[in-house]
Amino acid sequence: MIELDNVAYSYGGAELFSALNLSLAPGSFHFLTGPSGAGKTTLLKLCYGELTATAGQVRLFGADARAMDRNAVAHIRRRIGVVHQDCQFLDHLSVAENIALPLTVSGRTAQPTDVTDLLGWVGLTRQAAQTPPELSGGERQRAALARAVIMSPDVILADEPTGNVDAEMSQRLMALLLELNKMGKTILIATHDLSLIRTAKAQVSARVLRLKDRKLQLAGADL
Amino acid sequence: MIELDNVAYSYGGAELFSALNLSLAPGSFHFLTGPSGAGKTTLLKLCYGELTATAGQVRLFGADARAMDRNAVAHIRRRIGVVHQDCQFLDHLSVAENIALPLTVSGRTAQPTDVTDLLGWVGLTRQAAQTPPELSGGERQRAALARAVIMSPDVILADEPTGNVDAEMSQRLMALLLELNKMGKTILIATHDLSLIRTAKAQVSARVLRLKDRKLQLAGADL
Amino acid sequence: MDMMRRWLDLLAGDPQADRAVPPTGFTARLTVLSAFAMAFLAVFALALSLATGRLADRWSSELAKTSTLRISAPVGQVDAQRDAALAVLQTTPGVASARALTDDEQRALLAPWFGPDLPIETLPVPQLIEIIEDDAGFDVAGLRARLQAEVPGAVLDDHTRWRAPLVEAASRLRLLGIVSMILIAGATAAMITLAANAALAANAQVIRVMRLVGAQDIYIARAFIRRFTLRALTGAAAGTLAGTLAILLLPRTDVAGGFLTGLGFQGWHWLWPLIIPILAAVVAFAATRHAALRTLKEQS
Amino acid sequence: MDMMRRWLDLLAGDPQADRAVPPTGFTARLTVLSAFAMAFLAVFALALSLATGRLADRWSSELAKTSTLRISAPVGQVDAQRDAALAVLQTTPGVASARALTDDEQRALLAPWFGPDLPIETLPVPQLIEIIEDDAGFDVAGLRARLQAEVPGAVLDDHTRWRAPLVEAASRLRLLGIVSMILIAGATAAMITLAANAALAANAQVIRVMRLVGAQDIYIARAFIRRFTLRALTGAAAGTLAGTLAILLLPRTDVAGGFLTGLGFQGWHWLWPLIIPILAAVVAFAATRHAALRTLKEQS
Ligand SMILES: Nc1ncnc2c1ncn2[C@@H]1O[C@H](COP(=O)(O)OP(=O)(O)OP(=O)(O)O)[C@@H](O)[C@H]1O
Ligand SMILES: Nc1ncnc2c1ncn2[C@@H]1O[C@H](COP(=O)(O)OP(=O)(O)OP(=O)(O)O)[C@@H](O)[C@H]1O
Ligand SMILES: [Mg+2]
Ligand SMILES: [Mg+2]
Repeated sequence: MIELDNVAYSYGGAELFSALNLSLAPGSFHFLTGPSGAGKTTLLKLCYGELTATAGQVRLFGADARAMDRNAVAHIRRRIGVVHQDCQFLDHLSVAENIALPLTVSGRTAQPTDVTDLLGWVGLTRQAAQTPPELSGGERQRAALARAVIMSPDVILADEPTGNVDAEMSQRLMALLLELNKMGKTILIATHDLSLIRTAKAQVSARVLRLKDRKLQLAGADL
Repeated sequence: MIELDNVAYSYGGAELFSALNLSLAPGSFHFLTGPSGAGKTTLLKLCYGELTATAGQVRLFGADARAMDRNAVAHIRRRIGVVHQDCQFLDHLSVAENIALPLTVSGRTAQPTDVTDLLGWVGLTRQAAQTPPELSGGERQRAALARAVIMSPDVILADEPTGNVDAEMSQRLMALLLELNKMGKTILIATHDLSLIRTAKAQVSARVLRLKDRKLQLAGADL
Repeated sequence: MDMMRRWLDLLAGDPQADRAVPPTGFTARLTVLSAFAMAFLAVFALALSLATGRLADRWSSELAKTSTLRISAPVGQVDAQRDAALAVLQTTPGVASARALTDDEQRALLAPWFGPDLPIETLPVPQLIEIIEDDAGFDVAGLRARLQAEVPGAVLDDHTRWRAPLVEAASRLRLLGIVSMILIAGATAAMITLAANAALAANAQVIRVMRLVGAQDIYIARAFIRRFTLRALTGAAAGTLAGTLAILLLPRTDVAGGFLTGLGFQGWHWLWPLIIPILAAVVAFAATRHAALRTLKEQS
Repeated sequence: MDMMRRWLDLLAGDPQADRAVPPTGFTARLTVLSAFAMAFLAVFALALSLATGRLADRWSSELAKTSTLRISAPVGQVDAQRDAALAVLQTTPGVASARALTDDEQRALLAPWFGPDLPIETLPVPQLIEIIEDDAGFDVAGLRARLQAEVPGAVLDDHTRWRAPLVEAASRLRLLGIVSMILIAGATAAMITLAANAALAANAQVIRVMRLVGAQDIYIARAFIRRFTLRALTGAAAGTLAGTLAILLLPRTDVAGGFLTGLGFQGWHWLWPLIIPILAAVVAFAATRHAALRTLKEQS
């Protein structure tokens, strides 16, 4: 679904990483770890076309990301659900409307039941009518996850989706993602939470990648 | 330093908590845990005067928070360092300028060495000239912590200060906070990260409070 | 056709996209207010422009093309000299027509000075002859010479002294009106562009989120364009209405040498103000569209 | 004194606070442009207002306070009747002064109709007497009756027919000028307030952060106030300069019955435009201060 071929990226200064290869096969489950500032978020942004690689090739659903115009990127985004690290919402819309936003902008009408179900899953039923600034940190993260999956996208990229929720809730969110993976969705999660990775590995054959010192490596058995 | 006496708070709807008592003695070290949405952030906001209790009394440095006008609150804030959960910065200033901001607004000039030292501590020397949107999630959290401590405030309130950094870095930030505690600062940290609490308890006599089901309780030995 | 369809599309609007862009509060009111004020002023400038246009026409045609012949003669000889002068004038090349003013006309001309009941018949008041030139004009010196020979009591006053500054003044006034119109249109376009840009800059976060969830540029742009166009249209329509009403309430100044006679609109000129709101909407549409697409491009 | 000190304080400014508030890009340019356009128009409205003021003064004093007595009599009797009329007028209550026009004055009045070289001495042109009323005015009917008895050839023309509409027109024109000024000042204040509010709304996040680190309201407000005041001052100063230059370039229309004689400024009136930028700065200061403190209060 998403392939990175010999990719490098730099924000103008030194290269953040180079000669990086990654292939997300359909239905695969990946974790991405690495120290803060290693470039995990940057890597995810390359995967959903927000950034363009400074070298190498990124292929999204078979198409070269560099050759896409903004409309093509917009269409690709509808097939990729993204949980942004600093969850971004439209602050003037309700949580429910924010979660339904991907449907809205692609011209579909949100099925009320879909939204309600999803709100129940992430435990935001009571907060459905609040606006995002009226949510707690953890609630915002859950809303971001709900928004990422509402379109039932082929690929889900989640950047630190459980940094602000307690252990119990993070297991529950993990269960949701595992469920989606069983339905054939491709999933990539960037996280620092090793316990999250451990529980997941018990239930699915997840691959753990570590981004460190400009290189992406398969993490050993030390997890 | 900060005392909450029979405090209740509600955002208009049901009460988030009630009859809550808390006293932060000078030099004490507290952790605050609880499920997502329990009201931890709300409790911290009461402690630095951003919210006013709907019932009960909040005393900040001996003065009744309800009786303070906005200028008094501004002065109190200079004695309380706050790490906000969704780190808020001035996006048009550099990281170094943002960290020095509390000095700037209180009319003091930042000592370059202070800022440099602090940047070193939180590992942002290389990023000093970047603007906050150009930081990674973990880097932003570290900058927020640096800004909270630059005034050498009497009290430090940190809301989930390590949600986005790796285990190694979170130990390092913890070490900084422990150091400040040894210098006599009062510290309150809201966090979901139980391993963080565990390591801290090994080095300091920290009290762990759990906010759950509208009540604040001392956590048992199950941590 | 395509333009037409796009416009209709736009005005039909997409309530969903409209919801997605937050209400822009103060920028909105600022836009409506600017459009209102500018339209109001534009009505005045338009009226001034049309009035000076008319005035310049009148002055240049009436003054530049007419001369006066004045015949002072003893009472008995006036008629004879008048006929002689008219005969001379009829054979002068460059004279389109010439005619003696009637007693009533002369009395009207003199009324301000002698009162309405001047016994003009009994006074040896000079007989006036109005000469209308054709486009080419006549040879003033030649005519004077012929008249001196044939009509000794005639004095030719060809208004040359007055003509030049009046015509110049009229055309400069008309220029002033047109320049004001251009200034106002330019200032309005600049204001709306800046307001649209301010709204877009304030909504950088909204644009980022919309992009993140897969919204296309035109979807985002449309919400802004629609708003600003409607605002400019509304504000300008209200401003035009108010300006037109104000013009209606203006004193009908038929006084002061007829200078201001025409600051209202006349006849089909009343249709001119209708152009203002339409123009404002078109300007707003173009300005916002340009600003939106440029901002979206920059923020990519 | 306090106000003065606050102003100086403000203009000295705090570079640190200024840095803390991000540059407001489009809103800034919008403010400068609005101030410029409004000042430019204000100069015109001011000029119109002063000119119509002068005009109204002239019309109401010259026209309302003068009447004309016209004496038509056989050539030999004119002098005697003139003296008799003057004697009557001198004893009429309400007449401030009365004097016979000289031949030159009458010739000047008649020049437009009869040419400059009218042999007025040889013509039985009526003798004109200018009567200037005092504030109370005289009894027209009474005077007419007395004159009929003593000076049979005299006709009193008290300009009443002309007076009312002229004075009304002049005062309505002056009103128009003043209303435009008020409209422009109001629109400018509204625009600057809205622009300041837009800037404040767009900077809600900045205000939140500044608060979080312990900044006082006045510290935050000052950065905004300073900016908007300076912007309004700059824009208005430039606009006033441009407007004044444009007035200077206006045609000196001494034509058309002197209606526009005075659209320029005269004498110390040249100082009036200086008020415009100062007023704009004061308005901007007050508007921004109010907007800033209100927003800060609301966001607390
Ligand atoms: N827009 C930018 N301009 C310049 N440098 C940037 C920009 N964005 C990120 N960086 C730098 O690139 C590096 C990697 O950032 P990135 O956000 O990818 O890290 P990360 O692995 O996600 O870290 P974290 O775990 O803290 O979220 C950081 O050091 C950051 O300072
Ligand atoms: N401004 C607001 N208006 C209405 N409800 C609010 C507002 N802010 C917070 N809440 C609600 O109050 C509850 C407590 O919020 P708070 O941010 O204090 O939780 P928290 O304990 O910090 O959670 P987390 O661990 O997820 O950060 C949440 O359910 C939230 O939806
Ligand atoms: Mg990151
Ligand atoms: Mg919280």
